[in-house]
Amino acid sequence: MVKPFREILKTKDFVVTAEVGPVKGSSVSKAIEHIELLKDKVDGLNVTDNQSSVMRYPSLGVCLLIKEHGGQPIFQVTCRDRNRLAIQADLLFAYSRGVDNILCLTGDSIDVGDHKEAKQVFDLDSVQLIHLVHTMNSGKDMAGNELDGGIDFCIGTTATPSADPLEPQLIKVEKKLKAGVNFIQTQAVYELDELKRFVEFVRNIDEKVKILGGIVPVVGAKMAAYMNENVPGIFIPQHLIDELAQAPKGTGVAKGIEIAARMIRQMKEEKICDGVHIMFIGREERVPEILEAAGLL
Amino acid sequence: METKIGVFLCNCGGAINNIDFDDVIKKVTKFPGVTCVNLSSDLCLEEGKKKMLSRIKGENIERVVVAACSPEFQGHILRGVLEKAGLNGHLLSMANIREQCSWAHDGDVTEKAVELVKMAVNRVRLLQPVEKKELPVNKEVLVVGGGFSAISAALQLSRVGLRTTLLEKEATLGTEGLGSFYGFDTGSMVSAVEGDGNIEVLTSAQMTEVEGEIGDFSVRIRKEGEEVFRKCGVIILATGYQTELALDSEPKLQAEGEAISGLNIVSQEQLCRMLQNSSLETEPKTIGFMFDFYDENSRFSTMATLNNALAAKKKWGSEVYVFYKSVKVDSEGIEKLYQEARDCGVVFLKSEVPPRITVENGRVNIKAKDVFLGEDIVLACDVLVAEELYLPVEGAENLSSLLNVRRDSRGFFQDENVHLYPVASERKGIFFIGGCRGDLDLGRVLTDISSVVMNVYELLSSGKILVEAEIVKADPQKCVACLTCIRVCPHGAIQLVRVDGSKEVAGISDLACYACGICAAICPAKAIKFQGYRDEEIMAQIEAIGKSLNGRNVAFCCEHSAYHAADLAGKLRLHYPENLRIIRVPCAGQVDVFHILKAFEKGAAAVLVMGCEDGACHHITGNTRAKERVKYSEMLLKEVSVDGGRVRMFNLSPNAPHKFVKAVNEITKIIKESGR
Amino acid sequence: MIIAERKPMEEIKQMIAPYKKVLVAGCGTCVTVCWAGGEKEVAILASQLKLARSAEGNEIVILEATVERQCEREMVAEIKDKVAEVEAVLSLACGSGVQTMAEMFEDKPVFPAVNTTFIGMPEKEGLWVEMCGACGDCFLDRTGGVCPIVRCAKGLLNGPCGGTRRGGKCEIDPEKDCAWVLIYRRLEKQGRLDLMRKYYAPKNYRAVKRPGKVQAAKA
Amino acid sequence: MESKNVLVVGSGVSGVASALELANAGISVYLIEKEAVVGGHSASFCCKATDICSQCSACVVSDKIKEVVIHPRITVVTNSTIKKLSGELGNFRVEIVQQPRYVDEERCIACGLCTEVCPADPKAIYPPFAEATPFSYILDEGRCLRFKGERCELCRESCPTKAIEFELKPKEQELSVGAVIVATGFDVFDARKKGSLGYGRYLNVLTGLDLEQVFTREGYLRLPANGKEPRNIAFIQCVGSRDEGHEYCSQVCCKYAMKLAGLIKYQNPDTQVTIFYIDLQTTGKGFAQFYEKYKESIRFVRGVPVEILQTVSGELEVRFEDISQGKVCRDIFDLVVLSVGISPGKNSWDLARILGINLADDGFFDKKDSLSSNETNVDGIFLAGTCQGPKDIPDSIAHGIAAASKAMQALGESASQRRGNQGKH
Repeated sequence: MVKPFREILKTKDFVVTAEVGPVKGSSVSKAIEHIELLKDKVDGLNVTDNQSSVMRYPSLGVCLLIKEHGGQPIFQVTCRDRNRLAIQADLLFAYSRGVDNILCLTGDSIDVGDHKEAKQVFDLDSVQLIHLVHTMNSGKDMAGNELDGGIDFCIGTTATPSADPLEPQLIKVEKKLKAGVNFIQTQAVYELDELKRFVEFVRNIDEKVKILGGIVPVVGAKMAAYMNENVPGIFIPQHLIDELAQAPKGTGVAKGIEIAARMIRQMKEEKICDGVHIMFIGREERVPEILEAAGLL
Repeated sequence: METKIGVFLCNCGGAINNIDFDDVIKKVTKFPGVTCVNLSSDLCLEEGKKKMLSRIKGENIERVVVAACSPEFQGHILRGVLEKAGLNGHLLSMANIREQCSWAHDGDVTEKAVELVKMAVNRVRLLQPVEKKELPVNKEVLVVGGGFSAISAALQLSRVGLRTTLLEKEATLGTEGLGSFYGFDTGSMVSAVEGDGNIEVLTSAQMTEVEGEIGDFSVRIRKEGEEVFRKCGVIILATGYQTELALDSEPKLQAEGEAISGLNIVSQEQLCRMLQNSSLETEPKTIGFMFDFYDENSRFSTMATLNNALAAKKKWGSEVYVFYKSVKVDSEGIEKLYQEARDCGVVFLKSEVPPRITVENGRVNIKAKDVFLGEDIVLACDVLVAEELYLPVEGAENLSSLLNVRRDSRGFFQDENVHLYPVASERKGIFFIGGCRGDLDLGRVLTDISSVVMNVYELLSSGKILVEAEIVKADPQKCVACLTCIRVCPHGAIQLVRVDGSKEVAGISDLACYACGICAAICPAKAIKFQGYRDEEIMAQIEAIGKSLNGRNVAFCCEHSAYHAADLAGKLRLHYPENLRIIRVPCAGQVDVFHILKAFEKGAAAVLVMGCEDGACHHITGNTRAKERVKYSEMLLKEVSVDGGRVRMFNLSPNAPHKFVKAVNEITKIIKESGR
Repeated sequence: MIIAERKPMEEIKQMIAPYKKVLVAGCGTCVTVCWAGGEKEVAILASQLKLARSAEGNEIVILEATVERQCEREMVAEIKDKVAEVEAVLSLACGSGVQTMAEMFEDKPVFPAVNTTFIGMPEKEGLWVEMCGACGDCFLDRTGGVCPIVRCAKGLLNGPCGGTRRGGKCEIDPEKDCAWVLIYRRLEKQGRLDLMRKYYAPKNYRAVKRPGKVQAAKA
Repeated sequence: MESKNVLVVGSGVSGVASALELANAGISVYLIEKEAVVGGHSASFCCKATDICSQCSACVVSDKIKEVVIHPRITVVTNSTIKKLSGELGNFRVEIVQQPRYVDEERCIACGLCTEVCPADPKAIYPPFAEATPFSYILDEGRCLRFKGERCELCRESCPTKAIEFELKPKEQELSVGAVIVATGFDVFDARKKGSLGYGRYLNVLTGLDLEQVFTREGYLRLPANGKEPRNIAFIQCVGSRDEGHEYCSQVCCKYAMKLAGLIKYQNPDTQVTIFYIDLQTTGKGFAQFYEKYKESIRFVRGVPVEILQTVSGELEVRFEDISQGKVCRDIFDLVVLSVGISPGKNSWDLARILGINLADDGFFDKKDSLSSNETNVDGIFLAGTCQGPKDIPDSIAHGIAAASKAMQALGESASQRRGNQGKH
């Protein structure tokens, strides 16, 4: 019996979560590999929801697999593809199957994805979604109707500590905190000072919420430049790009892992935040190396 | 009943010998509306005109076509003939059968001549009269600035009886402009201003808002907190320049602090103050100057240096060393001053690269490689008068947007366009003089001042200006007040107005309008009519262009450039293909995308739009807009699978006949190759 | 004002391919101001179509007309004679203009020659930007006069998404400003940031029941 | 009786500018020109635009001439010079002499028939340059057989408008004007005086003015010697400026040399161009940028050549001291252009005597004081343009306008003066 994530957050002093990206297609074998590989090495596994607006196997589907294999799923829900009816329905279903951690996000724009002509929904935004979950936790749906069997989600959300300008982002975070969240998994961070400043800000509003610093390893200078250009909310500083550029050919990934590990150690040792959230998109199988190097195994 | 059109042909006393005029007459007589066709050989002479006049009266002709030499020679005089005959001068249309037909081609060009006459006949049928009108103008002048040029302009304007208001942002009328030249003083002038009844002085005052156009500007001014209003007919900007020490960063750091104390590394102005200071405890024994290393455009530094170096020699007897790259002697008397300085023992050291400057215990070390000696020289001096960059004044940007006038690529007032020099702006009634428009020496500044007085006198002295009323007009019924014309007018001649209190529409000021037609060509509602160049009139000419096997090439030629170049080509008998049909336009910017399409619709093989050289448009943006429209037409044509290469923009100046012929041959070649 | 832009030539040619006599009808209001369907554009399109057809050796006769507002039956009525002469109408008006035409001349095919894009304003000569989504529940009082519903790519009501680019640009277009950054700056300037800190519940997206209808109060 | 008319002497660009401004201000103007055509030097200059206007202002000249000849308040008198002047500001009497031109400019319609029939070789009657105004044919006494005593009348017989008359004698007339503006312009420095540079001896050594006129005439540049396209061209600056007897900068040479060089480069980028100079005058509106644009593609050498020799193969060997390198070098070019400077007009001295105005020691007319380069020692006589000192086209135009301004101001005051006096008596 897995300890509820809510408990882990309370008790563990450095929480570790990682991300699993569903595949395009119905074959789940790869997903299962990743789950098996990671479920005991991390405290929770996030499952992305049509990440970067690219249509994939559903988040909820993989969450159920994680459940089956005795892992701790964190169900990522974006507002892009479902209106308020669809979202509520999915929450009920997820909870009924024991998926009880949710990460509330806005979701990338349709324009960055592979179905550019699709109608994007955004009936709700992330703050409203958090409120919605609370409403349902209290046994009602949005329209105020009683639920026959309520739900009780451990609620998380995201934030971008390195946004520029930062203030509007912080105002939104403040709203999310006021709405009430148990944990924050930040977007990728590359300047720990930015993370520090962010944690400070959050603490002033809510000292209980757990903050997991987001880590997206970068595996090469070109990659970094590309991400800066094309991946929303990612800002890789020049000094890291230079460091990567100096890495000898073919050692890019290793270098990326080294940098990631270095940052995670620092997060932990300097108690910058309450944990780490590792997003090694498409390289889930190498997450253990990071944990290893960061001394988390 | 149909309007009576009289056609007057002239064979130029036989100079036009490759046109069969009998044949022309036969065909032209058949054109609808043509009631009489006359052939003469001397239309440009008095007797010729007399005959023409009597025919017009005798046959009570209502519209006139003259087919002869280029309208540039006789056009204006022939208009006079019409007016003598009681017709409106605008009811004349000319066919250029000499320079652009007979002289431009080999062999018989009768067919082309007939077509040119037909174009003119079709056009004249539609022409509408344009009345002349005198409009009143406010005779007050506003001069912005209180320095040398502003003051002298005001004084000279007063001499010709024009009242001015001087608008100085400082608290006193200053010596701005001459502060860096020892021995020059505007004190006497300032007192002259104060004693002059024609001049009002507003100090600590700044312009905050300007409305209206030439003859009727209303200006909002903030003077020490409160608001003042003035109305004036003309605005003159004489806001001067500012300078900035130019030094490599390294010594600059040390320099600044000391420079303020006026000791060590100083500006020309600081040096002048030292020279004026009779109680200067220590006079510098060695002085270094430098210029032309950081600013190629260094008249100011050159002149200030020569002037002040001599002064220092004479007053203090100091040793003076001048480091420079090129001495800018292209101003009156500077070469002599340069030699005088050398004769007085000022040492000039030419160096290709800026000297290295270091400051040690109160002395400035200058290290440079002298090009003549070919070796390094190190000089320690008490004072270095550093090179100064000559820059636009602060607030120039703000002023230019207030007045809606352009600045040049270095930020000085006045666009880089030869047609504006010396003192004009692209807006009638707004002028620039002196340092605010560039690095000028005193002589040139003085010339500016006298010039502007002349220009202003011409505009205001009589209190009224004669205009051709409503030659360009926005039809209030059709105008949808989209503001496009207001945004595109290069002369700031259009404003929103209320026609008899009803809806707001575009109002084109007859005073400020230069009749370029840029607005007419872009109006999305086709609400703007330019008499003589209305769509109907352009279309009528295109309609007349017959289809022949190889089609016609239609050239819209700006009358300021290409049209004149074509005439010169004729004079020089530079031949080009006969299938070219020239439509004269006031500016390439008047050519409408839809005119171009129509030309193709009517069977043109190619369309040329020919305007002034890039940067020399009489209407500033006309030729660049034309370029854009040609590109746009290309796109539209490609959309309907017409080869876009068949519409081309050419830039040339009026005195470039060879370039004109080259362009025509080029397009002809393209068409041949495209096998049409 | 309603902004539109002309449809691709191919599409237009397809629409009128079967016809030999067509009326190109402009509208003298919004689409004239945004250079999409005024008298000038009518003339250009007409000329283009004639060129296209004669290139195909399939000549077409084109009539031109522009009415002040194509969304007014009475004004459209002014050109009914011209409509009667032709086999089809090509309208350069916004969607409502096209439909007014279609409704009035039921037996005539009426085709749209422009795409109606949005309600907006000119940013500079020849450039228009979207300002209003006609959502029927105006939100501007809370956002310093900047509409997050259309000027934010995701129409968010409670602040910027995580995708905002450096310098406050939009996730989907580095050229466009992030609406929420604009809102922040405006409210900060006015000292009204508290408005941005407020939580806004999910919007009523049914404020206008489609098809929309507005009944003016009877005088 | 006082006259408000103004006499402008010289129809170069500055004279033309003065005349236009005055006429537009309502003042009647006599514009007299000693040559057969209006426009002076600059009317024969070429357009130096590349892909963009190079601001040489040559086209502005043709614009202004066009205006002047059709202006109702301007009377243009060509072939004329001043013989005598008397009176004072507001009331001058001027006697002018008009040399016969044998071709009546009013009647000549430039048909060219006369040239066709003229038996003389070279033709004795021919058209002026294209931009010339009036564009009426010129009969050259020196060439005409009739003036050599023969009984040829072919041209007169061929003329359709009876424009040609041989029996013309010089005409004299007296004008009464309120002020006189002297705008007699300059003479180009005679490059032959610098024998070592080979001008006049070597076909492929031209002056800047020659080059201007080649472009005006042909539109492109070919080697005078063999008609081939030049590959390697040298411009030599300060020929007749900034030296013994010319203690001034001509102000135009650096600009026209660089602009012509730019034009040559534009027409054929492979052509090598070298400019030998002492000090580069990269000043004036828009010119610094122009220099920036070309300073890479044009070779600039500090140092002015002393000698040019023609090699056996007909190329030109230029010997110069490269000051920056500090050594004497020799280079081979196939064309050398001497950037000849502006010299005082040859007739300045006579005119000065007739008008009673001073000449400065450099030979240009002397200005009254440093604060007015338009006024002279004689009230009511003003200076415009290069007759007062070197100027480029824009400066000449500005100076012309300024002269008009001063003349107008002076007339205005003399008038009010007089009224004042009448009041007293």
